[in-house]
Amino acid sequence: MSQAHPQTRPHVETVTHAEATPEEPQPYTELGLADDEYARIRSILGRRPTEAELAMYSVMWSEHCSYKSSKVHWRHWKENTTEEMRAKMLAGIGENAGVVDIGDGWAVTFKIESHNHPSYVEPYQGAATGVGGIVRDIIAMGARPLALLDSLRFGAAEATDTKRVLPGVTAGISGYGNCLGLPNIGGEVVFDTTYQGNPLVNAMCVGAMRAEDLHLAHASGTGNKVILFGARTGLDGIGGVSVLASETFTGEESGSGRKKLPSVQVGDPFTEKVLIECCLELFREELVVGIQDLGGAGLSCATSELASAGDGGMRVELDRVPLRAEGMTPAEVLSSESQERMCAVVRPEDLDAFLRVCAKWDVLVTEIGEVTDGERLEITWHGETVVDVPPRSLAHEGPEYHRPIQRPAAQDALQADSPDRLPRPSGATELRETVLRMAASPNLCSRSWVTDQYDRYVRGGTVLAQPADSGMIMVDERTGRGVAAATDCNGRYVKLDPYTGTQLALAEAYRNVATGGATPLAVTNCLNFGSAEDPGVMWQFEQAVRGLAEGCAELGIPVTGGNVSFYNQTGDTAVLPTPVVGVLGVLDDVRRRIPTGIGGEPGETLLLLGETAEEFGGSDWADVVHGHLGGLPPAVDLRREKLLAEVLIAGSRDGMISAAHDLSGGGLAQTLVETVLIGQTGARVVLADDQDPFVQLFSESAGRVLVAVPRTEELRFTELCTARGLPWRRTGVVDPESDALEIQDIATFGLGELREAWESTLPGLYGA
Amino acid sequence: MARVVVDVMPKPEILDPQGQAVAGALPRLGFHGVRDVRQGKHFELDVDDSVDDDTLDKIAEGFLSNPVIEDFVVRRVDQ
Amino acid sequence: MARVVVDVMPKPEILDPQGQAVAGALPRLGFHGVRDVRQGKHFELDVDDSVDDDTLDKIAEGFLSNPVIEDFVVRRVDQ
Amino acid sequence: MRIGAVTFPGTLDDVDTVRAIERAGAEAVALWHGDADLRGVDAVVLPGGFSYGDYLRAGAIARFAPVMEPVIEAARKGMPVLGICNGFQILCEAGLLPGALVRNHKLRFVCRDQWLRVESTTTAWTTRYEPGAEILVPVKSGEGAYMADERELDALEGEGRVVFRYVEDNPNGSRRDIAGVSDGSGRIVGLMPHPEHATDPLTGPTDDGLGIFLSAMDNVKQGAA
Ligand SMILES: Nc1ncnc2c1ncn2[C@@H]1O[C@H](COP(=O)(O)OP(=O)(O)O)[C@@H](O)[C@H]1O
Ligand SMILES: [Mg+2]
Repeated sequence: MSQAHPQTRPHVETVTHAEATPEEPQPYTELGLADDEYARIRSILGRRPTEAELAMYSVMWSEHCSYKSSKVHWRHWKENTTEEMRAKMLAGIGENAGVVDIGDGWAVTFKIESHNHPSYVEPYQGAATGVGGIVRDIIAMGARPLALLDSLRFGAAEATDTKRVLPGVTAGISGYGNCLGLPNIGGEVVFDTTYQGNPLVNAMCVGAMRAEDLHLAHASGTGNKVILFGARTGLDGIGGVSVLASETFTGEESGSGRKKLPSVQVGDPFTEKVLIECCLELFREELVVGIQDLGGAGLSCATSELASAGDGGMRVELDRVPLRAEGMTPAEVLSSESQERMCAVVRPEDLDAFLRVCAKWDVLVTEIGEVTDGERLEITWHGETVVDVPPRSLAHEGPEYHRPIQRPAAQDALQADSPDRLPRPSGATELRETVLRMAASPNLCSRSWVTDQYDRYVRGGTVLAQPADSGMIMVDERTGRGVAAATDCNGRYVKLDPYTGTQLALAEAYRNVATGGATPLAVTNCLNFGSAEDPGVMWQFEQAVRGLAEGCAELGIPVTGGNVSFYNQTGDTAVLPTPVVGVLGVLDDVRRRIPTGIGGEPGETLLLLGETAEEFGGSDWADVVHGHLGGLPPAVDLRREKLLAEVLIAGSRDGMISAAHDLSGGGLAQTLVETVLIGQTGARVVLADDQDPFVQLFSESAGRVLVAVPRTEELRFTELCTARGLPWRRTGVVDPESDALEIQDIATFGLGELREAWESTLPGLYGA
Repeated sequence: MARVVVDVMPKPEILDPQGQAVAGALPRLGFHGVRDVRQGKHFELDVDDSVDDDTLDKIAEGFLSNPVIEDFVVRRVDQ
Repeated sequence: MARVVVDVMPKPEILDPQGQAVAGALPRLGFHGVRDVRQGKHFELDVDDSVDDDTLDKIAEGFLSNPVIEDFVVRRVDQ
Repeated sequence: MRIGAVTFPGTLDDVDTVRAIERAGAEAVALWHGDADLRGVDAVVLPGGFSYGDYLRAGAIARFAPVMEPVIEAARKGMPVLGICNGFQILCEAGLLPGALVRNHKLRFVCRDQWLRVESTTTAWTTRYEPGAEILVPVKSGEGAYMADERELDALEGEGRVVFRYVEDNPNGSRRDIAGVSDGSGRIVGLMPHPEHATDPLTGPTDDGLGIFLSAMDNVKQGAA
C-alpha cells in the first residue's frame, strides 16, 4: 500500500513572502472573517497577513475569543459598579477570573464557562475538556482550585438524543473532575425541548489563595523567558484553521486530507492534575512573573494576551514547541487547542529552579521565547519570521459590533398568554396527585442520578453539597472560614421577560447562598443565547445584561467576570435565553452553616419567610401539567431578597435556624417534599385559610424560604423577622416520630411514597 | 452464528492519554524498545448469520465508536 | 520496527457489564440479531525489531492484563 | 506513633488521610511515590485517588512505583498496611491482597454514603469495632466491584478474611457484597469505601471511620509492648 507521507517540514509562508505577494488570495472567508475584518488586518499590518497571522486573527477575532457581538454591552457592568462594590474585588472583568477578598488575608477566585457545542458532538470529551479549561483559568490566577459546579441544559428528558448526551456529559464531568480531585458541590440539570441539538454545559470552578499571591497574566521585564509547559501540541481542536494547511501538503494529504481535522479534543485529567500541583509549587517558590492558560485559540491567545498585558513585546521561536503530530504548520501550532498546557513568563535567574519543579512533577517544559523591549509579537519558525504583529491588535482591538436589536414581535402575544386561564386542580385528591406528579417531573425530581457520579468528598472540606441550595467548602481549616456558591437560571422566566427573568436568576442564586448562611459577595455569569445575528436574540441579550448589572447594583455585589455563548440555535429555533448566574458567598465559620434537611434538632417549627402571590407565568406547574409557557414571570423584589438574606445570615450566626430550603421551581409543595426527604423526617403543615391552597402550594413567587427553627428559638427568631419587616408565617411542625408529610385538610404522603416519586424518574430514563 | 470483531481506536491526530501512560510506564518496568502505544477498544460480537456487513458497519460507526474522535475496523473471524 | 497487537478480554467467567450494556442497547437502537457482546481492550504497539516474543508476552501478561480477571492474545501484524 | 500516607502522582485523598491519622492522634508522615524507604513509620496507608489517572487499570501503574518495594517488604514483615479505594486496587495489583477490582456493574462512578458491616474485628485495622458493627462511610469509585473466583471467595469467607461487607445495597456489583478483605495475617487490609472521609460529622456522614485508624494505633502499641 502506498501512502504519501507529509513532509516533516512543510513549506511555510514568511512575512517577507507576504510582503512580496500582496495580491495573493487568502481563504479568510472560510476562516470566518468578514471582508471588512480582513481589510482591517491588512491596514493594521500595512500588508497582507501571512498564513500564520491570518490564523491568529481569525481565532482571536472569533466570537468566542473577542466577544465582538457582546462587548458593547459591557458598559452596563461598569456603569453599575460603585466604588463600594469594587472595594472587595482584587481582579475583575478582563482577567482570567474574578478575584474577591473574603477576609483574613484570603482571596477567592471563581468563574463559569460554557463548552456547549463540543458537548453535543462528543458528550464525554466535550464536557470533560470544559471542566479542564475552567480549572486552568483558576490556576492562571495563582489559586488552588477548590471545587466545581456544573450547570447543564438538555433537550426533553425522554428524547433519544438526550439519552446519548446526558449520560455522556455527566460521565465526562465525573471522569475529569473526579480524577482532578475536585469536589463537585452544585449545579443544575434542566430539560427543555429547545436545548435539543444545543445542550448547554457550563462548568464553574472556585479556587483560593492568599491575597498576596495573586498572579495576573502579564509578560513584563525585558529578557524574561516565555515557557510552555504541560502536554504536547497536536492537531486536535484546530477546526477551521486546517483549511490553511491544504496548500502546504503534497500527495494524498493535500486537499481533503487535513480539512476534516476534528474540532473536538480529548482530555487527559491525569496530566492536568499533575499540572495543577506543579503550578502550585511554582507559585509557592515564587518562580512565576506571569502566567496564562492555553484554552480557546491556544498559543495565539496565550502569547498575544501575555504580551499585550505586559509592557514590552515578545519573541517566540515556534519550532521549539513540542509537537504530537508530524508536519504541523506554524498556523496549526498557533491555533491548536490541545488541552492541559500553560504558558509562563519567568525571570532568567529562576529558569533552572522552574525546570527543576517541572522535572519533579514529570511535566514537559520548553523555553519558547522571551520578552523584548519592542512593541511587537514576533514569531519565528526555524529562523524565519512568520508573525510580526502588534499584540494588542489581536487580544484587545478586535472588531466590535453593534448588532441590531429588536424586541420580537411575538413577545407581546407571549406575555398576554396568561396562565390564569389554565384549569387548576380542584379538591384534595387532585391536589395530592399534582404534588406527586410535580415531584416526579424531570425538572423537579431528584438529581442523584447525575450528582451521585460526582465526588463531593475529596479534599475533605465540603460542608454542603447536593442536595442543598448552595455548595459550601472550607477555605481555612484553622478558622473554619469558607465559601458558598450556587448557579441558577430559569430560562422560561427569561424568555417571558429577559430583564426580570435574569434578575430572578440572580435573586435565586443569591438566596441559595444566603440559605446556607453565607453572605453573598460577588457574581459571575455565563450568557447562553441563540444567534447574535437575530435582532430578537440580541434584544434578549441586552435586556439580560442590563437586568443583571442593575440587579447587582441593587444588591451591592459586583459582577467579576463571565462568559458568553451565542449561536446556541438550530435553524430558527434558539435555546431558551439562559443567562446562568453564579453567586459566591462567604461564611467566617462553616460550622454555623444551615443544612437543608429538617430533623437535626429535637423540636422544630416550620416558618415560611416571604409572601406568596398568585404567580404562575413560566412556572413548573404550567409546564408539567399544561405544557404552557406564557404570561409574565414572578415579580422580583431585590430589596426584599436582601432583607431575607440578612435575616438568614443573622439566624445562622446566632444559631436560631436548624434547617432551611428556599422556594423556587414547583413552589412550596416541592420545597416541602425535598425538606422531609432530605431530612428523612416527617412534618405536619397547615396552610393559611385566607388563600387558595393551590396557589399556596404551587405559586413560584420569589423571595421565599422555608426555615426550621428549634422551638426554643422560635420567639426570638420571629421577633427578629417582625422587627426587620420581613413577613413570616408559622407553617407547621417537624415530627421526628412520623414518617409522613401531612398537609392538613389536603393530603398525607408517606415518605416512602414521596421518595419513590422523587427518585425514580432519572433512573427510569437513563438506567437504574 | 458468526463471530465479529470490532476494534475501535483513537484517530491518529487525537490524543491518547491511556496509550501514552502505558508507553511511559514500560521503561520504568524495565521493558525497552517499545516506541509507541495506542489503546483502543476491542469488541467481540456473536451475531446471527442474517446480520450483514452493512449492518455491522452501522453498529460500529454509529454506536461502538464516535467518528469524531475514533476510527474502527470490523472483521469477521473464524471461531 | 514491528507492529504488535495485544487484545485483552475479560475472562469468560467474569462479568462483563460493558459488553452487556452494549448488547442490551442494540435492540433498542433497532439492531437485532446480536446475541452476545464482550468488550475488552485493544493495544497497538510499535516495537523495535530487537523486542522478542517472550518479552511481548511478559508485557502483555504482567502489565497490559491482570491474569485474575483477563485473558490476552498477542500477535505481530504486517504494517 | 507514626503512620505514613503515600502520595503517588494522581493520589487525591492523601490530605484527607493525613487529617484522619492526625484526628486519631497519631503523627502523619507524608511518603512520596519515589521514596526508597518508609522513614521509620509504624504503619502505612495507601490513600485513594486516581494514581497515574487509573489509565490501563486502576492501580496497575502505581504498583510498580519505587515506594512499593519497601511497602511490600514491610508488609511481609508484619507492618500494618491499609489500602483505601485506589490503595486497595494497588494492593490487589501488587498481589498483596487476592482478587481484583473491576468497573462498577452499572458502569458509572458512584459517590454516596454507604452502610458497611464490619465482618472481622481481628485485623490490625478493625479491633476497635464490635463484631458485626454497622458503620456509615462514603464510597466513591468507578472501579470498585470486587472479583475473585469462587474458590478464592470460599477460601476468604472460610478464613474470616472478608473484613467489610456492603449492607442494604451493593453499590458496584462486588461478589458476595465484599467491600474489603485482608491478607492471611490480618495485617494488610484493603477496602473500597473511605473511612478517612468519615472522621468528622461536619464534612462526612459520621465519624464511624475513625476506629480504623485507632485500631492500627492500638495494634502497633501492643506490638511494641
Ligand atoms: N449538574 C449538577 N451538578 C452538581 N450538582 C447539581 C447538579 N444539578 C443539581 N445539582 C444539585 O442538586 C441539588 C438540587 O438542585 P436544584 O433543585 O436545581 O436546586 P435549587 O432549586 O435549590 O437551585 C442542588 O444541591 C444542586 O446544587
Ligand atoms: Mg434552592
